[in-house]
Amino acid sequence: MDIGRQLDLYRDMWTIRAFEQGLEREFEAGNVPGMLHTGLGQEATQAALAAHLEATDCFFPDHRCHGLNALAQQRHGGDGRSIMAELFGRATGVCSGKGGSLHSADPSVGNFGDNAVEGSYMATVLGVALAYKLRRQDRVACAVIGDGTVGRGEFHESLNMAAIWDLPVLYACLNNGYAISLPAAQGLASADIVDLARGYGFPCVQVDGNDIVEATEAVATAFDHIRSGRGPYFIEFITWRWQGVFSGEFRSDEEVKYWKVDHDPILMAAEKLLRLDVPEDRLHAIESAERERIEEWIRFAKDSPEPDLAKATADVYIGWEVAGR
Amino acid sequence: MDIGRQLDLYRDMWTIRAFEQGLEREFEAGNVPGMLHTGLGQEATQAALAAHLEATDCFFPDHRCHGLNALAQQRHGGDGRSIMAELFGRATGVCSGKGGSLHSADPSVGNFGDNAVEGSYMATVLGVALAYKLRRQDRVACAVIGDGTVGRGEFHESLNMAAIWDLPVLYACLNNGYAISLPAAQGLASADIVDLARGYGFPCVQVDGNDIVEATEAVATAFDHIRSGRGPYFIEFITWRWQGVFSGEFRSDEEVKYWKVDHDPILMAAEKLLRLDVPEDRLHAIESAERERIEEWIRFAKDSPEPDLAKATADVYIGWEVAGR
Amino acid sequence: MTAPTEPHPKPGPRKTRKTRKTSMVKALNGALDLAMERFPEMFLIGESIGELGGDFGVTRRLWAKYGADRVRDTPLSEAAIIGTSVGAAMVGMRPVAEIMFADFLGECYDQIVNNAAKLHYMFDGQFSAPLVIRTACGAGFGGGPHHSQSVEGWFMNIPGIVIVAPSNPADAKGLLLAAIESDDPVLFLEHKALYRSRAEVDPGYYTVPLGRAAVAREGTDVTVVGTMRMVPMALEAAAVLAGEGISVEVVDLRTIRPYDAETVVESVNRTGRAVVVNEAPGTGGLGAELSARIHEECFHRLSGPVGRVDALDTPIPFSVPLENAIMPNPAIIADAVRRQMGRS
Amino acid sequence: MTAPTEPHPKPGPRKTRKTRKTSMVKALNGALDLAMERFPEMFLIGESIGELGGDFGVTRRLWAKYGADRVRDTPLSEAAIIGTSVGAAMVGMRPVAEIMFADFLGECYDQIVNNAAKLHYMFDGQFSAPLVIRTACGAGFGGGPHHSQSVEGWFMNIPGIVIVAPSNPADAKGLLLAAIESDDPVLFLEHKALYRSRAEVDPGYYTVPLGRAAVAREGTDVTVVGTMRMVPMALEAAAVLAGEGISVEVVDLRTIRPYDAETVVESVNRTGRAVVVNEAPGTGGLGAELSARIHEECFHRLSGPVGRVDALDTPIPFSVPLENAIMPNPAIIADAVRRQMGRS
Ligand SMILES: Cc1ncc(C[n+]2csc(CCOP(=O)(O)OP(=O)(O)O)c2C)c(N)n1
Ligand SMILES: Cc1ncc(C[n+]2csc(CCOP(=O)(O)OP(=O)(O)O)c2C)c(N)n1
Ligand SMILES: [Mg+2]
Ligand SMILES: [Mg+2]
Repeated sequence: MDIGRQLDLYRDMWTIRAFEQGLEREFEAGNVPGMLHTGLGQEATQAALAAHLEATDCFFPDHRCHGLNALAQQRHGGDGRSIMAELFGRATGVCSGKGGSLHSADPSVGNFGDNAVEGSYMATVLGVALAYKLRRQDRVACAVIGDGTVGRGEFHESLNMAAIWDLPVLYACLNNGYAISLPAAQGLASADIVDLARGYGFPCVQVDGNDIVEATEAVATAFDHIRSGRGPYFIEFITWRWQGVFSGEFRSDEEVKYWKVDHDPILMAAEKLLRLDVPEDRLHAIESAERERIEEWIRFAKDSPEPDLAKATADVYIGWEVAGR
Repeated sequence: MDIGRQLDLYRDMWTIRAFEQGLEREFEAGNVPGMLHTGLGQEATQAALAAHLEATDCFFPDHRCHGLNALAQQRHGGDGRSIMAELFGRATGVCSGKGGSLHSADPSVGNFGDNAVEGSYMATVLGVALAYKLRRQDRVACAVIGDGTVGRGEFHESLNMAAIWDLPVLYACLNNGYAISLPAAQGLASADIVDLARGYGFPCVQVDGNDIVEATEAVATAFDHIRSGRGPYFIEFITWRWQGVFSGEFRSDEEVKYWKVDHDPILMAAEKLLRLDVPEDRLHAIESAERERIEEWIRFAKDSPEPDLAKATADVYIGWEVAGR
Repeated sequence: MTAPTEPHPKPGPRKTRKTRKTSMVKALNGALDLAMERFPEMFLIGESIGELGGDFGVTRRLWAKYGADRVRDTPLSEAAIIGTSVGAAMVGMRPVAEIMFADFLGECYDQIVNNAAKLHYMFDGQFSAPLVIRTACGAGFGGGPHHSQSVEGWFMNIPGIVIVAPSNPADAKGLLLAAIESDDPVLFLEHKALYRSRAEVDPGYYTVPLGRAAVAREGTDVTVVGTMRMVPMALEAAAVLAGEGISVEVVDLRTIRPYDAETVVESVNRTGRAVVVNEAPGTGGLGAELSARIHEECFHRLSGPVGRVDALDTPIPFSVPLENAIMPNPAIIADAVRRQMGRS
Repeated sequence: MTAPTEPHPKPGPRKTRKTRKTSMVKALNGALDLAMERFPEMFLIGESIGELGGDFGVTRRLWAKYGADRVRDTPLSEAAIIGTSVGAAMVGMRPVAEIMFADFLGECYDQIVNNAAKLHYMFDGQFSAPLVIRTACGAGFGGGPHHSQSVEGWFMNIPGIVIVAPSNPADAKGLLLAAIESDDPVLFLEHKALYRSRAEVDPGYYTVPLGRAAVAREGTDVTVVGTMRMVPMALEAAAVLAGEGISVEVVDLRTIRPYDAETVVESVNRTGRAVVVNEAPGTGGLGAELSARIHEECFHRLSGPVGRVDALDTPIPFSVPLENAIMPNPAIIADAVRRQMGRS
């Protein structure tokens, strides 16, 4: 992969990291309502997906995909500030504050929104893919799922139906090792999730989700496969999330060190770039620029008004009004 | 397998066939309410299971298991007349007529009842198995499922959980090739259902479900495995059901001929026995005896009273009464 | 083989065939056919709805006419059927899903309640879910606890979902076409005991508006409100009561959610007495909602409390005599009306 | 890392800690601990309920004390969690399942409605399903459309299920122990906004009977009926109204199904006026049921129609100001009471 492209991806990972770190700070300060899951540690996979998703494709982001949601906007002509504002519940958010972290959709860039009932969109993605297929559009419908989500029955219904109908679905499974506190090896019959997916007969690969080059190339291969009409594809990205459960770390020091220092996607990418003689300054400049942009989005979100109260009863039905008090 | 055992199994298959044929005749005459699915053609698998299930084990019969339900009673000290009566909705039925064909439970012989929401007991069976395991009982909890039922999400949730907890579950999958009218090959990503089950890491075998010896030996191996504490086991029995959909046959003449003539479980077993020099009369006598017994059960059922109307409001709650009119 | 697999459960008595009368099954089939012609973005999805035409025959011949792409047989995957429908609807298709028996809606309850019903709202109007979920509900043929339920109570408290429940073939057709045209997700309840009921049905394309009740019989003494199979039962009771000099107005709700309170309230304000009939158990269902609403809106016009006729508060037993014992019937409805008139 | 994963969502304001007062979380935890000691056939099952102690901490320390066999972490398989519980209950175990958020009950709706609730009936009493399903419900912390719902309306029309809904720590403990002792399947609703509420709680083993309401405050002018978070809201309103010379009786239903109509009716017959409060949307939920029942039973004692305070008929938006706009609150309850008194 050429240096330019690697630098772009490096920047995208920083967009995500800066977004999540800024958000986390604001959440801890009590400025962000509800609950928060962050994509810290999983930037490479999200950046790899963002690099291939066209605005006319569809993706269902999971609860850690704020960064992917922002990147999608950015790559398709906008910036991520309305994603940020949504997390603050503001009128300027993509869903006017009605969705929040777990329901930030933006169909104009292919973002079909999270569904906070984990796994449910494994069923929904089939319908989008079916429509693409019936309309002979060479589009991709992508469901981002976690290792925990694999426990849901819809995993089976979805993979089975995608297979029998040869649907253009990409399953992007971010195996970060845990569902809340449950280790994947304890919750799943096979610690290698690909082995649970293989029975359905379409290509399943496992890749290092923290190696941006490997992750990007895997996504490229999958998109080629799907766009050329060859049916579904499953990628298991091995990754790790920084976030523990609640405010506590429950994993061993070694494990934390391995993932946050030795195998951090951004540090790994930086090392590679340095070895390719990219000056360290250049990398620092990328980080700073992203951090600055994110701070601006946060300011924008915080300066935005709360939604108009009329929104509370709007859009329940299309055919009927719902009465207020 | 010795001749005596083969003859026993032959008789058991006739119990099932006579039961279902008698029932079908009564259904067509309008004497059996509701709907009816029969186990005709699948006698070998059911007999093989019945031969190994102790009264202290548990099985969840599917909608074609009237014969298995009757056999279970017979092998454990009763006869099948209260199963027959239940199908007629009578007071003398195992559930006093409240359950019918799809909910004929008899816990005294390990029959935990069908659940007419196909597939739901794939989840329920886990709990029975878990209780056995926690209590250190070397019992087997068996779920009888069809190929169609494999489409349900619970298939995945169940196999996964049975695997991670190493539960004493036998999945007895009767692949008769169709879910109502949908060919298994069209509804499932793999026409070999074992291939969908293998990913969970416990033993999965595919056997000829119409060969009574092969089926029985497969069940024996599975029970050994499970009773010795080695966790779940999956058997796919390849079989075929006589019953089409509604009153129509939708399968090709060749297919019908193959299964009803060349590969019928009872004819195959008879051939084998004849080759072992069992006199034909002996086989006819078995058939006649079973047919006679079944006619007696049918008379019993038809002569039985309708349930007491007080049953309508009984047993909704244990802690509360429900008012009548 | 002559015995049916998953039923064809003798749904209701077969009426003597009169010329040009159309059964509800045929009326629904005709509606689907006309809609499939008119809306290229429409497709049908469900279990054995293709060549077989569905368990009750509602989709018969459509697979041959429109092909397997638009009349899609699925595996036994109720959650995926509804999920697929929602996803397709999100990108502008108009799926009409069949869930074979309403009792199986439990399998896709999450998809209906948390996905279809909330989609338009939670994404601030950016997506809509114009899908229809057709399903066979109701008792009356010994289907037992998992093939007989009235499920409107499962969905009564869910904003965002439309529930339609026709009582006759002509309404069924017009309401189904309106449901398909609707941009909101519609749960379309087809009562098994009405499938074979017959009436004159316009063979052309027409809609019956959602959210509007019909006065099935005019009267002046007591208003009886019901849906689906309760409507013919109420009409039967009304005919008997007419002979006793009691004039019953029968209101057929047709849409259960959002329902036409205006027509109900107007009628009760006129008659001053109301009986609400409902095939589901009494506690917490449609009957409770209607009773509450009528009391609230017509309190000062009512001479006594609204009468209620429901099924008993039990699951549905297999035995036909037991099933009959828990179900409403015309005699019970007539008694409730007589009580309203102080005649019992 | 300091940010929580799946929440710890600041559930309700943290009260200033007073000595010997116990939070609802602790009271529930104590109940589970006492029951686990007493009933060897009991086990806990759910997602991250083990070492972690559950998302809200209700099962904390029990894994360490009772081991992984009896405090079982599961994968994200809600249908299997309830299915497992039903199966175990069928052979005499007493499972207590945790469904992390009540909103996810859609995933196991079939298991609850078609399996647990009907088991005893359809098998003619041969099996019973003595399981408890604990779940965190309710709004008030910006959880958005899938983490905030009041789900009692989903189950109100289901015979065979018991629904328990405590409003305070002492009841919560006694009701949970009664639920565990119960041979019927119980859906046990824990309102997130009450988890941190505190009260004096007897540290020993005691039960509060299922199916019995409590009079949370005595009064003579108007009866207000509610559950869970609506009870403290009603009490707050009652305190304000007392200052205006209006005496409000607050009835805490505690069990929603089967509910204690007797206590409600007795109270309304005394006061002659009623307001029903309910955190769920108005249409077709608990509020409708209570309103219908009170009207039916107390019609001639009522001076006007029963007042109803519900959430608006919408999904639950993420934004806290929007959420507040759809939810009931003490001021709205007080207004409804004033209207009953003709003072508005
Ligand atoms: C159906 C359902 N069950 C449970 C939850 C609660 N929950 C939220 S996130 C989560 C863990 C998901 O694990 P995984 O898919 O691995 O994602 P991760 O958080 O590790 O990225 C759970 C159990 C939910 N949101 N939906
Ligand atoms: C959840 C659910 N969906 C649909 C049905 C309707 N139904 C009854 S039997 C059946 C086919 C089952 O196929 P299979 O498991 O292969 O059993 P077979 O009838 O072939 O023995 C279907 C779809 C049901 N009972 N439950
Ligand atoms: Mg994970
Ligand atoms: Mg089959």
